[in-house]
Amino acid sequence: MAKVESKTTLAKSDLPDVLREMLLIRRFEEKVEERFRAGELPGFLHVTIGEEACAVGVCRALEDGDVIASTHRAHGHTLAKGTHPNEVMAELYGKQEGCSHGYGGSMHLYDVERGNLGANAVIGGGLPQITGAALAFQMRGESRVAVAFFGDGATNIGTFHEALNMAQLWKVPAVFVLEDNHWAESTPESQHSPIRDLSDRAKAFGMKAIKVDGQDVEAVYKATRQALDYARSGKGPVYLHLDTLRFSGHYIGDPQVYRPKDEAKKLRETRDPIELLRAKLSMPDSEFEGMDAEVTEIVEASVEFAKNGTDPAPEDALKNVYA
Amino acid sequence: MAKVESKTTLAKSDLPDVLREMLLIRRFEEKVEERFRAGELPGFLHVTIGEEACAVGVCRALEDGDVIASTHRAHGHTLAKGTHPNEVMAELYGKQEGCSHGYGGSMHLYDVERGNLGANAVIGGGLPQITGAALAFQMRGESRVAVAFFGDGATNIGTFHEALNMAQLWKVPAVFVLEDNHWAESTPESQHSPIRDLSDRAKAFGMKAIKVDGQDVEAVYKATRQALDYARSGKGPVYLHLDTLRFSGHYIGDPQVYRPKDEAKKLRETRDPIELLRAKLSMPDSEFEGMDAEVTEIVEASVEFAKNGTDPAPEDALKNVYA
Amino acid sequence: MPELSYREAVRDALSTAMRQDDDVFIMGEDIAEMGGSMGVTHGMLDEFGPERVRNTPISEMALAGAAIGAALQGMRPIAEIMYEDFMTLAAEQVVNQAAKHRYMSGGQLTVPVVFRTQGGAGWSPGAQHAQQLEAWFVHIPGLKVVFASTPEDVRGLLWSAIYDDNPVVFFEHRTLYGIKGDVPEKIEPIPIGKARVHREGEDVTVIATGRMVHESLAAAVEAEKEGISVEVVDPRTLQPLDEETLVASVKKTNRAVVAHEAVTRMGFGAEVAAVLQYQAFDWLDAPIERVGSRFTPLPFAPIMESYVIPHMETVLEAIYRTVNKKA
Amino acid sequence: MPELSYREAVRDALSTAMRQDDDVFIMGEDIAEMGGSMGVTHGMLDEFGPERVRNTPISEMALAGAAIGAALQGMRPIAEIMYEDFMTLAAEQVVNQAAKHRYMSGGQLTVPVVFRTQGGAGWSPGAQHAQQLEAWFVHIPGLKVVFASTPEDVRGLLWSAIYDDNPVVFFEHRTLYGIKGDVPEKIEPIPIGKARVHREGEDVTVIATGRMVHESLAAAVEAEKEGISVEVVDPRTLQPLDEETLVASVKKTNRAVVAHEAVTRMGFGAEVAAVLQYQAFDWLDAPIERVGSRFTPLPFAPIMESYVIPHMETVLEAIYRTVNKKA
Ligand SMILES: Cc1ncc(C[n+]2csc(CCOP(=O)(O)OP(=O)(O)O)c2C)c(N)n1
Ligand SMILES: Cc1ncc(C[n+]2csc(CCOP(=O)(O)OP(=O)(O)O)c2C)c(N)n1
Ligand SMILES: [Mg+2]
Ligand SMILES: [Mg+2]
Repeated sequence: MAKVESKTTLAKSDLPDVLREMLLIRRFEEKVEERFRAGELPGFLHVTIGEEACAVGVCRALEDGDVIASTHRAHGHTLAKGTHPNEVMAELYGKQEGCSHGYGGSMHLYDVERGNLGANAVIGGGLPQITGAALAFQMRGESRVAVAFFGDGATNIGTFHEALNMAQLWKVPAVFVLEDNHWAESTPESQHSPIRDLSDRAKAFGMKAIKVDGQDVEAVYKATRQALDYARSGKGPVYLHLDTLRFSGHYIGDPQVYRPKDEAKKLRETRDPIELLRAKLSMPDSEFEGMDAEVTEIVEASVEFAKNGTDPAPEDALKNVYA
Repeated sequence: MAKVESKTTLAKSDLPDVLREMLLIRRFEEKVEERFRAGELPGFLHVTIGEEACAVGVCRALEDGDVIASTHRAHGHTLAKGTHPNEVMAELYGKQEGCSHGYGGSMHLYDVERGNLGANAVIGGGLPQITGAALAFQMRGESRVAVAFFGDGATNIGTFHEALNMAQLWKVPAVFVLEDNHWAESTPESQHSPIRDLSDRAKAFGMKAIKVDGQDVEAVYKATRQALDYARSGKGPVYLHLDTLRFSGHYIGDPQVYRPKDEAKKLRETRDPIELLRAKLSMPDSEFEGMDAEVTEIVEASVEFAKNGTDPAPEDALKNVYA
Repeated sequence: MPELSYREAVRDALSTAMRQDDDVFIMGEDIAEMGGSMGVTHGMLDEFGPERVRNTPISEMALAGAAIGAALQGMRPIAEIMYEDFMTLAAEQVVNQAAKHRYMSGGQLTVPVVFRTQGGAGWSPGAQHAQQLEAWFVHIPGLKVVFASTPEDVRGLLWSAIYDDNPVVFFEHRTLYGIKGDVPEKIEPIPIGKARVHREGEDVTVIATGRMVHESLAAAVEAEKEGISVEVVDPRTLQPLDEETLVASVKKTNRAVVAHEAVTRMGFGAEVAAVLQYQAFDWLDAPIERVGSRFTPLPFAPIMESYVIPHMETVLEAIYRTVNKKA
Repeated sequence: MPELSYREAVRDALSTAMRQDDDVFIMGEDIAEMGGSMGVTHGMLDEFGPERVRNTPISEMALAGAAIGAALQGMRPIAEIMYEDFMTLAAEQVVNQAAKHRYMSGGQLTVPVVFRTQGGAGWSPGAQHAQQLEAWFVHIPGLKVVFASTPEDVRGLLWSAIYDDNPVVFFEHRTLYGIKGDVPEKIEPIPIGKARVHREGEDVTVIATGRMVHESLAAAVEAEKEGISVEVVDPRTLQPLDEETLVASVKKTNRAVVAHEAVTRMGFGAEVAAVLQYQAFDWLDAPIERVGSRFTPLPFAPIMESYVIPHMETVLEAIYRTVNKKA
């Protein structure tokens, strides 16, 4: 209990580390964009630039034993949940050393040992499974929480409704984290949702909702702790609404014809979660640059690691279909 | 416009006719139960005893050109929407004279000419189609409303969520009629829904909700008019919540082991929509009995009609698969 | 050997597993107080309580998905989908999630879940309550597919399905719940992937599933009267498929009929026919006959319904065709 | 004859129909400003406006269902389901509703709706973005199923699908959008139910769909070098299936290969093989070869993905097998 109490807010001394983590995700994603454009990465990729505080704030707040389900926009969640950048990058290169051993790819990052039950390329696809994982925790009397990430666009799909409804009905220890970046691909929220505050979705289930600024990593952390404590104590699931921003295109290569040219740029100037924390910490430029160099090196190394990774044999494709 | 105004409430003089209609449905359903038990009716049947005021109150309020989609509990809606009892009964007997020509059966009653787009044996199955029909009305600038019936149990299925969400997003002229009888088969509302007032479902979409006593046919009619007017005038869809009661088993033959033995009986004593209207009208017993005899005769005749109907030829099964 | 109905056999497998293993539980619509729409779980609420005999809201997708999620945590849930037709609502979770998690994770996850469902016509439920969709799931790598036709098989196979570490789609047939049959005293697991030769014969092999096993056995008796010796084989598990047994049988009889209640077009019989013509090409003395429902949705009127679905006579006609059509 | 890409051909059919007919409109996710995830509807928003090129929320079930509802009112909606994998989410509406309304109503309703979708591997999207599920819909009476492989065919067939009074599931192949081909000046409807003989040959018939038509044509050129004359036939519409043309071809060549990208097991090729062995039994000199994806979900790593899906070489090997295996 004491341990839980003490983690209700982030310690000041932890904040530089938090900043480093967000910066790592940022640099990782920028590198992924670069390597994709260089033609090195196959498949279909979505980066989380602008939303780093959500991934880091939520995952930092989790206890050992808690599990997550991620989305198509999975790199940040996976890194924040503790998977080494080498393993994430190796997966994007389709290598055996990748966190899904080359079977998954960007939209299917897994790291079960670290409680990451996997990213999902089907919108809403992971949500009922989080309800089910939480149900297992409840039935077994385990003090664990299951956490699902999803986007604003996902609040329109039936899977979302059924999964949250069931979770509330059975009061399972789950937290449903809405990363509300106000876009579903090219579709602005006003075109995909009839309501202007997506917290209202929770009212259909009578679920406790918490809404915070998703660009403020401390606020995200704090709200997540609150949600986790609530869920863990048996009061039922929580709907955690993070108000965030997508600075990049929907996928890498998206020309964003549907979006005012300078919208993202302008938002970035005032609402960059990394800059906001950096300012809050009044971190001297030199220190920030040192940190930046450090994470950039990690990211560079992850590319090297990935490129030197082992290609699967073609016949490896026949493995893992059945247990 | 004047016409619409004048129909906002039921004229006193119409009430005996309303009573007759409800009584017809009641007697029809009782006869169906009887004939089923006699082994004459194949398939899977659900009667609407106790919920007659919903069917009659809603359907009376509709204008020509409005359409409905019904549920597995369809006999009442179909009769109230104007299909002759002969045709409904003939359908239950699988005859060519049936309103679906023997292809549909109890859970698939259709009468397209009368605006009945069909009953649906899949919970929630008809809802998106009502959104779509209403969209067609909107796109064509037609002053018509599309109406879907559904039960409390149906508010748990993704189809419901997606269909209502889309309807509200596009502000189509639809009315979604919840016949809340507080049971989904054997599952009481407390076991299938996390919220105690199912009107709250509408909040997830920001949809206008109206709730009334579903045992009071005048109230149902009035609320429906209000909903229809709202939808027809382009303001968007309405969620019409009718609080009602199921006096019978879920399906014919249901032993209702899950339900306190005298629950239905007690409810019937005080909340029977037919008795309530009869009392309101202070209808003399003799008049009521005359009416009863009249509708009973219609129902008897419908059985005769059905039994004398034409059996389809086996090979007729090959027709109507494609247009 | 005790006698059990098909319904009781399913229940026995469920209850026995739940008695011995806390990780096994069942969830579905109206399975608790009501005992399920087919009465399969009747009485189980009393023994196991509402946590483990869990009524769910009408949410096929979430019910399937929640079972998957619990399975990912090492439980062994059985999700009951009331009618096979509603598998269409759970399809995303079954096909994109349960079937693929192990693979997409490169072997990190196992998904020991069973999706029990039932269907089948012959009682005029109409077009949305009796489809047979087993073929869909046979097409999906990562799933196992079982379709049992007798009390003994349904019990032994359900047992194996519960303890299989893979997602299993388990089909029961609505019109079989009442049939009775001898079962071993103690549950004997039946391996997934082994066909059952119900009846040996020399002239033609009938490969049948579900209700059609019984219709085929009856047809075999009729054919015998005409001097035609019929072997009847039930694959029992459609995925994996015991090709060896099927092919061996056809290499012996040189003729094959495949019978199921699902629509013939693109039904499971197509796969069996494709396998047999490939592996037993030189042994076949006649084209492989397919027996299944005619190409229509299910009509309501009993006269039409009976015309659409296959019966003993339909199998018998196919047997006659195949023995006359000598190569 | 103008040249169009497959993508432009789809767009041309859509736009032309929308120009001539107010009842035709298209709805789907991100089809407006973005022009769809495959760029098919690029530019159409400007011409037709947001009502008729309608972005929808991520609600595959309701989007399919709303299209059905509008079709019931006599409109001719085209619902775009972004990836075939998400047809699992719309399956209930497509299978239980669109396919059955006419039948269940005894002929009162018509459902002139098109469900356009696309899939296909070869670009490492992983297991949930490239499945080929056409076989599922071939199994459902009441649906028509189209799978076009060339710009000319996709345009003429989409036109026919839009004006067909039945629900049509219309498959496009992701890797074909860029291919170019001549098309008639004016759109010529291509009848649903007519196969296309792409290339005449004497020794073996390859029946192929989607991407595999092109792989098969390339294989035919290779086989020719070895003195094997290959006929290549694309059924184009899987339901109704032009059995006549397929059977006639096989009666001529006496050998058949069926090729599609979907998993072989329970894939469309099973149905074709079952039909051919039945109708051309006495003409077949070798077992019918089936070419399809191996029995795995789609792996991400390109090396593995390429191993799983079929290519020109896979077809060629099947051709070689069938000509060597002389009866
Ligand atoms: C069921 C389904 N439909 C459509 C898609 C295609 N798709 C991928 S991401 C996306 C938008 C998701 O929006 P949101 O949930 O807000 O997440 P974001 O991309 O903004 O992080 C869509 C439509 C999909 N993956 N799954
Ligand atoms: C998708 C689906 N799941 C399950 C069923 C089986 N079923 C038929 S009626 C019913 C209960 C419906 O409850 P409600 O919506 O409240 O309607 P009511 O029967 O009370 O009128 C169920 C579960 C079904 N028809 N469709
Ligand atoms: Mg978003
Ligand atoms: Mg109810």
